[in-house]
Formats: sequence, structure tokens, C-alpha cells
Amino acid sequence: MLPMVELTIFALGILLIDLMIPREWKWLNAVGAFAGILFATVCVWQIQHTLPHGSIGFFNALLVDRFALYFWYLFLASAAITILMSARYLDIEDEQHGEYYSLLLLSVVGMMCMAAGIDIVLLFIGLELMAISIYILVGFLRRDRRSNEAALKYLLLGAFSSGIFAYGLSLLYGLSGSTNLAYIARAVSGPRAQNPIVIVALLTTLVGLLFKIAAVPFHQWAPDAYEGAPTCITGFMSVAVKAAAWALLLRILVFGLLPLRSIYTPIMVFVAIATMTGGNLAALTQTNTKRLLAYSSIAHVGYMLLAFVAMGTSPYGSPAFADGFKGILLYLMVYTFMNLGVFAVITSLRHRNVIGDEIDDLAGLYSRAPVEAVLMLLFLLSLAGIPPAAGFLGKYYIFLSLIESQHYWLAALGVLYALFGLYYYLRIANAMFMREAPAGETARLPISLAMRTAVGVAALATLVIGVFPEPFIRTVNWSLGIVR
Amino acid sequence: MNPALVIPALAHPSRMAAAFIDSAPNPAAPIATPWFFYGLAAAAVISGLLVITRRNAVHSALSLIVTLLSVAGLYLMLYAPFVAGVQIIVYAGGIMVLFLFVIMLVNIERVSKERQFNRIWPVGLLASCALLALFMSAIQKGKSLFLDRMVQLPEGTNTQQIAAALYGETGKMGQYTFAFEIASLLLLVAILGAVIMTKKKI
Amino acid sequence: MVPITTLHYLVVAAALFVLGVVGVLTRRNVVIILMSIELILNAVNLNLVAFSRMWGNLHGQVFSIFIVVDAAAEAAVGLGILIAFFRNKETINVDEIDLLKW
Amino acid sequence: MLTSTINAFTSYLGSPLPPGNAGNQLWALIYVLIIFAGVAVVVLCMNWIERKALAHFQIRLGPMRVGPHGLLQPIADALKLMLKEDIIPDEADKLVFWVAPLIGLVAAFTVYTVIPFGPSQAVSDMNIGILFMLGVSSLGVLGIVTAGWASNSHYPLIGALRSSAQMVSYEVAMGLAVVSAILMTSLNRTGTGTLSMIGIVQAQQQQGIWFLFKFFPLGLIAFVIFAIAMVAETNRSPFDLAEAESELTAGFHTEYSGLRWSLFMLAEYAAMIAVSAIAVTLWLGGWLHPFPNALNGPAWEFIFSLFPGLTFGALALFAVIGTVRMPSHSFFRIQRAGLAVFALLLAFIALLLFVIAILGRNPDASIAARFREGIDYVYWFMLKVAIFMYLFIWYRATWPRYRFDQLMKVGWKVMLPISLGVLILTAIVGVFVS
Repeated sequence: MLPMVELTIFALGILLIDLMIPREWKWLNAVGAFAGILFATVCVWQIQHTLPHGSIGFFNALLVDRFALYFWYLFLASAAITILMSARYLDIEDEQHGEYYSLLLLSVVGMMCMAAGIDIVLLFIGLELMAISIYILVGFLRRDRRSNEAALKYLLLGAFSSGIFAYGLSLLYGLSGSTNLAYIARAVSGPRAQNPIVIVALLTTLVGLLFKIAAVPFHQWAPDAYEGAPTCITGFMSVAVKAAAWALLLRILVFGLLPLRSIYTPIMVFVAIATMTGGNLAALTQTNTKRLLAYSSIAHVGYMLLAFVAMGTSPYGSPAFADGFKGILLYLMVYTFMNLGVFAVITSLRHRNVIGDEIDDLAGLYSRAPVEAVLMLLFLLSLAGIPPAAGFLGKYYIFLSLIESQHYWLAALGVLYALFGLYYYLRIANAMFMREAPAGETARLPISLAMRTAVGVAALATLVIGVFPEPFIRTVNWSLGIVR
Repeated sequence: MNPALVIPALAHPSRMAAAFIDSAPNPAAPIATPWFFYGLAAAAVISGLLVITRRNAVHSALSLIVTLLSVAGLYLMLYAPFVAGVQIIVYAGGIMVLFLFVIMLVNIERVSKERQFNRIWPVGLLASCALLALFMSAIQKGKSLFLDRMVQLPEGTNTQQIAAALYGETGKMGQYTFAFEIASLLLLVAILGAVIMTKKKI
Repeated sequence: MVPITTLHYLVVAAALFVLGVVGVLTRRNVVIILMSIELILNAVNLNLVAFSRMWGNLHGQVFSIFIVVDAAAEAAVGLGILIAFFRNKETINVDEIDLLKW
Repeated sequence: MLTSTINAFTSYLGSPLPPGNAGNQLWALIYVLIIFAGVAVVVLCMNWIERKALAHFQIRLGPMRVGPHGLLQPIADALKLMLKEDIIPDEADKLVFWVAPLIGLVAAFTVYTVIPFGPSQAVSDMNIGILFMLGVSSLGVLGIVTAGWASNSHYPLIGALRSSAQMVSYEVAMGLAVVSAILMTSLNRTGTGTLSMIGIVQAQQQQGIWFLFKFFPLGLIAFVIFAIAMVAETNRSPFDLAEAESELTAGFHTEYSGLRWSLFMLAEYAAMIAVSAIAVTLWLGGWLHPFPNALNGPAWEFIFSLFPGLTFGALALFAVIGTVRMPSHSFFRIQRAGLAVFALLLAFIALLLFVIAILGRNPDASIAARFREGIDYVYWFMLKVAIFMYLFIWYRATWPRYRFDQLMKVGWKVMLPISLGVLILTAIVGVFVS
């Protein structure tokens, strides 16, 4: 059974059961959603073992290949950790509703369609299913003005970018007469690639995609949406939504529009540099942790775009291409765990009357929750790309692919910006370890078991991927179909 | 292509070949006079212009309705009666009523009396003009790419054919069945969102 | 009189698209921005239906129906969020959405 | 010009036409004019009938002075409305205030282009007939919303918001009920249904059953849901609280007067006829006479073709009785003469119909036979619609008004689930049957 079907059944079930359970028992929704994720994982696992070579389902709409399966696992993992993070947080915010979990599961359904679709109709509808679910989740704290504003801004810009994206897709349909990416790839190849209409189609599609992955100059929504959203949703957005947008981008640009890469790669160079610069520089001055992490996540998109540049400038299938692709996938996996870990710790700062998203709120965390503080340090080092932690691995492959494709100065720029990153991540660490906790806030933080599990799992994954990278690299190779 | 890196989608285009029907190119029969087209197109664009320039949001909404109806007329000229019907029933009858409703609920007198455009409007306008110029020149230069024909679609069975694409012929699923199911989830999410956002107490 | 071809429809669609973009980029009123997005989606639909006629298959028309579905969902959620926002702060102007820095 | 007109006319009468196609464009234009004038006249008649019927429900006489039994009352009313001062409030949004009634009117009248009075008695047979009809009739909401807003006054605005909320919510249940009827059209050998209004009636003809009785009681439930929703959709009692005098003065058209107000009334009645026509087409077999499967021999055809004449004969009889029973006061002398003339007119029409029925009893290509057929179709269709129109009046006379929250509750929590359930069950049963 497709995991989408399974997740939908659970989402609908949660909506129904939510009506029947009393207020005190609402946390059962979280249990239900978690069970749904587990069942879906079993479904994906089954599919993985019954379809060794990737297969096309639903009359050419879905391509369930290893690439899709890889992303499906990522989405499920991040959704699971997010659910663990959410239960307590929603109680504090007094917004413990079944709809939250239902929307979370449905957004995962949308993401799965984005990763597996090869039909632009399905890709678009999956994208919108995910995006609209997330708009609502961002605005889920309805009485909170910041949440409202974030949702409104995110929706306006998101819908705008979807419109532009759809315009590009409509031109692609016009060029090929089919909504299937394989036909589109055939239609835009050869001498037609230089045609102005093809370029307009590419540009509009590209703008939509860059909006979704929050690349500069289409990033304005990200800091606001990240800051205003409920913290657990911020974590989810920064990893799962980003991974889904990347899956969509890779599906369209690499699987569909590969013939046009001589056109889009130069654009990507500028976008990558601008994204790294913009993200890193803006992150330097932030005082709000969520906003800082939003800019840092933009910066991380910049690194991944570097890998994309390497892919675009080296021949299809060459080592540089493969390493770039691998770099992006590995980076997304690593980023999922380390960033969710960071957000889990920030979420756990939320308690009575304290929102906990300022850097000042982290002051003295070491004395209030030593384990979390240490793990937070691990995540931060990983984000900065310091070797024992997993973050290094993703960066390693990206810079490797850049060097393989002879983009030495781009690689140098990337390393330079990574140092910038180290500075602002260490600012957070400084607050945690060097500063005193504010008066009246010295008691131990009440952290729920689920949250401890979430942080623990994320930390374990970050550490294990960093220390024993071999199986994970093999996984990525497998997902790309590289026999080694 | 390096066989080491196999991306199934590109390696086997034949396997994912959707049997999309390309009917025999027959010359376009005149549907209506070109004046119909010019009239509807002018109505659509002019009222579109009114949408973004009117001070009063209700006037904008009414202009948008005119645009939507003109576009529905253009669909009819393109032998797409079902899409035209959907356009009228969903857009003009549903979405626009929603818009008018919300405008009236959040009706603030002062909004229509203050500055209508944001501070960077010249930049936006300039960028958009550049965009328009880009599009027009692209269409002008790239028109060789488009077939010089308009296939006459069977109007009488338009709905049935769309149904076949969505639900499939008897016994097998259509190309868009899965997307259709996902679209139902999209609508469910929209209902959830509207209820969560507007209800004071869930 | 020149016969009407696909290009004519493309030009109309491009004009509508640009009008929508202008509206999003220049207006302050959130409701009108949402309407401009509807204009953009209409331009997309017009493109799709014209191409559908050009190719003689119905994929474009089916796609345009999906876009209409999406437009409906977006409008419903957008206006819902707008109402929630309006409840907390009595404005619907974009640049007064200023609690979060732009 | 004249000869071409005549040619078009005679060619329409003389040549067999494809179903639902009103021949050439000229004839379509004439058809549109006939329908517009016809609807306007019917609305005038409805006005009289409604007032009389309501009066009789309340054991009063109703209008009696203007013409015999007040028969000329609607004309007097219309004259009065046309001559009345046309007031536009100072603070109103002039343009929108002016456009709003037109939106409603155009929406209500456009619907008539796809109503099939017979297999070829329709202006056009669209592939998307029922969709077009629902879409255009849903545009009527816009007229109401804008009218309420443009008046720039509290009662109209609240009334407009209420009635549009009501119409939009009942449209959902209505649409689902319609879908379950459309689903039934696909239960044939090829498995393809149709949205065309004519096609829907023909499907009932082929399956030999009105969809009202199909899959008993599923068709019936869908029909009942539609029948309730259509009353709400037209803002009629008992769902008329948006125009409730006791709460909101006159709802969205409080600020309207004179001709503009009468346009709203015209639109309301035109919409009532239109939704009744949809109900008749979808569930009551449209132009088919009762029991089309059992009673269809030539003899039955002849008997059914006598019905129009009989109806007019009965009306003439009523008029005669009225003439006889009129009190012999000098005041009533002219009235009595008028009613007698009216009775004679009705009797003449009845006679004409009988003659046509007898002349055209053999189904051949003669003009009489053609005429007879056309009259039959239109007659059965109109008779069914007339029953609905009477029901509208009946509801108004007998039922108390809903409260607004009750109304919304009924719409969303009762009608919607039931119509969804009926739709699903219809699909399941349909799959098992085919």
C-alpha cells in the first residue's frame, strides 16, 4: 500500500477521534499521528523490498524509485521527531487539537507526491497540499499576532510563487504537449533549448522553485515565517519542507529540464553566492534564535546550491556530478537531524510566560538543563561543519564536488562562509555556557520525556552519521542508483 | 551517459510513455469571428487593470468578476466548455463571493481613503514592465516553437473526455486519478484551515 | 482579418500575468493582493487551455481544473488567515504587518 | 429581411431539427425573446396567483377591485412601480447600486437558455448544461451581496451577508444532490453520463423511469434535498429570514424602490421558475408525460395529448362559474363582462388545443402533428413547474420561519451529510446494478 494512502487514513482518523476525546486526553492525537508515521514507514519499507528497480505507478504519475524512497524516509523521520516535539508545546500554548497532527500528516502526503511525482500536475498539487498545510500550521497559534503575521506573509508570498511556478509549468506543457517530465525533457532538448520561450518557461519555473527553497533574492518569507510559527513547526519547515522543495527542484531541474542546464547553471552560480552571502551576513546580527536559524538555513541552502552548480557544470554521470548529487542528499539527511535537534532544544525552552526564542532566553542553559545544552552544542558544531559531527560530511561532499569540477574559488568562498557560520553558532553556545541564567529563571527546565527522546534521537543520528558515515554514504549511493 | 548513474526516468522513456493522444492535425474551423476574441480579451485585460488600480476593494472584486467571465468566454472559444463552466461556478460563484464576504467583514472605511500603493511601487511597476517586455519579445521571437494550428477538439464530448482523463476508462485508472485524489486532500486541508483560522474556539 | 492563433491567447495570458504581478508588488491591501494572485492563476489557466487546443489533447484542460482547485483552496485559507489576523490587529494593509521585520 | 425571417420560421417548422438545437441563430434570437416575454408574463401571473392563494389560505379574498377577481392587479402594480420615484441614497455607491439588480436579473434570465421545454424546444443544448445552469444561477448571489453593500446602510448589509451565506451553504447540498442525479444518467450500456439538460431527460426516457423513483428511495431523498435547498436558494419562506420584515426590514433591497426594486422581484421569481425547471428536468422527467414506460401506445399518446385542452377547458369552466356567481350589483357589470370575455378566450384556446390534438393524432411529418408534439412537451413541462410554483406559495402560507443559526445548522449538519450519503450510495448501487 502506498504510504500516502496510509497517512491519509490516519489523518482522517485523527480528525474523527479528536471529536470524541475529552480535553485532557488530547495528547492521544499525538500518539495516533506517531503510529501513523510508524505504519507509513513500514509501508515504505515494504515498497523498498518489493520494487528493486523503481517503478511507475498510477499511470505514469508516480515514479517510486530509490530517490523517492530516500526522501520518503527523510520526511517520515522529520515528521516523527516533530510530533515528539509538539505534544508538550501545544499543551503550553493551549492549542492541543487533532487538526494539528492531521495537517502535519497531510503535509507529509504532499511532500511524498513532490518527491515521487514525474507528472507536473501531481508535482504541483503535491506542492500545494504541502504548502497550504504548512500555511495553516504556521498560523496555528491563532491568538498570537506574530503567528498570524507569519502565516499571512508566508501565504501571500507562497501563493505568489506558486502562481509563477504554475505559469512556468503551463509553458512547459505548451512546449511538449504532455504533462510528463520525460516528454518535457525531450521537448526542450536539442536546438530548441535556445528558444526564448523555453527560457521564459525555465525562468518562471526556476523562480518558483527558488522561492520554495528560500534562496536569495526570494528568501524574504523565510525569516518571518520561521520566527512567527510555532517553534516545532519552524523545525519541521526548516527540514522537511526544505527537503521536499529540494526533491521537487531536483525532479524538475535534473530529471526533467536537464537539457537546459547550460542555461540555468550560470543563474545558479549567482543565486548560490547571493544566498550564502545574504544568509550568513544577515545571521550575524540577529538576536532572535529562530530568526538567526532561519538565516542560517538560508545559508545552508546556499551551500547545497553550490553542489548544484558543480552538478550543472560537469558532465552527466561524471564523479563531480555524482558527488554533487550525493552531497545534496547527504546534506539534507544530516541537516534534518541536526536542525531538528536545535529546534527541539529551543522548543523545550517554551514554558510558562517565556516564549524562549531570544538568544537571551538561552542564557545559562547549561545550569538549567545540562544534557540538552551539551547536545545543543553538538548540533551547533554540526551545523557549523566541525568534523566529528555529521554536518561535516555534507559539506565535505559538496566541496569535493566543487573541486572535482574545478570551481576552486567557489569552494574557497564556501569555506570562508562556513567560518562566518561558526561565529554566529558560537554566539549561541556562548549564551548557553558562559552567561548566567536570568534571575527567577534558574530552576531546572521541565522537559517532557517525548522531547528528551526527540533530542536524543537527533543527537544520536548526528553523532552516528558523523562518526560512522559509511552506511549512510552507501544509502545515498543506493538511492541514486550508483553501484559501488 | 555514464551507466554508473542510472536515473530510471531518463533511462527508459519508453516505459513511462503515456499514450497521449495527438489527433490528426486538421485545419481550425472558425468558431466565432475574431472580433469575439478581441472583445473578450480587451474586457479581460481592461478589467484586470481595474482590479489592481481601484481604490475600493469591492470595485476591484467586481472588475475581477468581469475578468473571470471574459476568460470563461475565451475558454468557450477554445472548445473548453467544461473548464468554462468550472470557471464560472467555482471562481465567479464561489471564490468571488468569498472575497466579497471578507471585504465586507473587514470593511474598514479608512483603508480606501489612504495610500493605496506601497512605498516601492515604482520599482515593482518597473520590474513588471520589464517582465512584460521580456514575455512579449519571447513570444515574438519564439513563436516558431508553437504549432501553427489549432486542433479542433470535439466539443460535444468534452466533459466525457475530461472525466476519462480524471477517472480513467472503464476498468483502469486515468493518468490523473492520483492527482485527483490528492486534490481532494487539498480541499480538505482548505476546509480545515478556514475553520481553524476563523472559529473562535475549536 | 488575422485568424486567431495560440499566440494571441498567449499574449492575453502574459498581459494578465503581468497585471497580477504588478498588483502583488505594488498594492498594500491584502485582499487585492490575493485577487492579483487569482489573476496570475487565470493567466496560467488561459495558457493551459490554449495549449490544450493547440495540441489537441486534454491534459491542459485537466491541469487547469487542478489549478482552479488550488486557487479555491488558497483563497479560502488566505482569507481565513486574514480574518484571524484582522481580529488581532484591525488592519489589512501589508506594510502594517510590521511586528516581524520584513 | 422579412422573407428570410419567414423562411427561417417555416424551415424551423417544416424540417426535423437535431434535438436541442434551435436551428439557426435568428430563430435562437426569436426563441430568447419569446422566453423573456413569457417569463415576464408568467411572473406577473405568479404575482396575482400568489396574492390570491395567500389570501385564500387566510380566508380572505385578496385583490378584487382591479379587473374581475383582481385579474388586472399585477398590471396596475407594474405601472405603479414604473412610475414611482427612483431613489438612490446619498451615501450609496452609485455605480454598484445601479449594477446590482442587473446582475441578479441577468443571472436569473441567462439560465433559461439551457432549459429544455422539449427535445428540440431549447435555445441551446450545451454539453455542460446543468453545470452552466448551476454556475449562472450562483452568480445571483453576487447581485445580492453587491446590492446590500452598495446601499451603505446596516440592514441591507446584514441582510445581504445573511442571504448570501445562506445561498452559498445550500448550494453545496444542492450541488451534491444534482451530482447524484447526474450519476444516474451514466447507468447505460456505454457507462458515460451527460451534463446536457436534454441528455438527462433522454436518459430518463431510455431507462424508462423518472429519476425520482430510481433506486427507491435514493432518488427521492436526493430530490427532497434539492427541493428544500432550492427554496433556501431563492430566499423564499420558510428560509426568507434575510428579508424578514420583523428582523431586517426588507433585507438587502431595503434601500431600493420603484423600478429597481421590481427588477429584484422579477429576478427572484425568474430564479424560482428556473430552479423548479432544474428539479423537473433532473427528477421529474422534464417534458415526458407521466409513466412514459408503461403508458406509451398511440392510444395513450392521444389521451395524453388531450390534457392541454382539458386544462384550459377547466380554467374556462372556472371563469364561467365565476361569471355566474358574481353578485348582481351595478358595480360588477363591467367586471362580469370582462370575466365572460376571459372565459371565452380560455374556451377558445381549449378548443384550438383540442383541434390540434385531433388533427395531429397521427405521428407523421405534418405541421399539425409537429405542433401537437411541441405543445405536449411544453405542456407537461410547464405543468410540473407550475406544481412547484404552487408549492412555493404553499410553504409561504403555512410554515413558520427558521432562525438563522437553525438554518445554517440544517444546511451543513443535516442536508450536506445526507446528500453526501445519497451520492455515495447511488454510486455503490450503480456499480452493483451495471
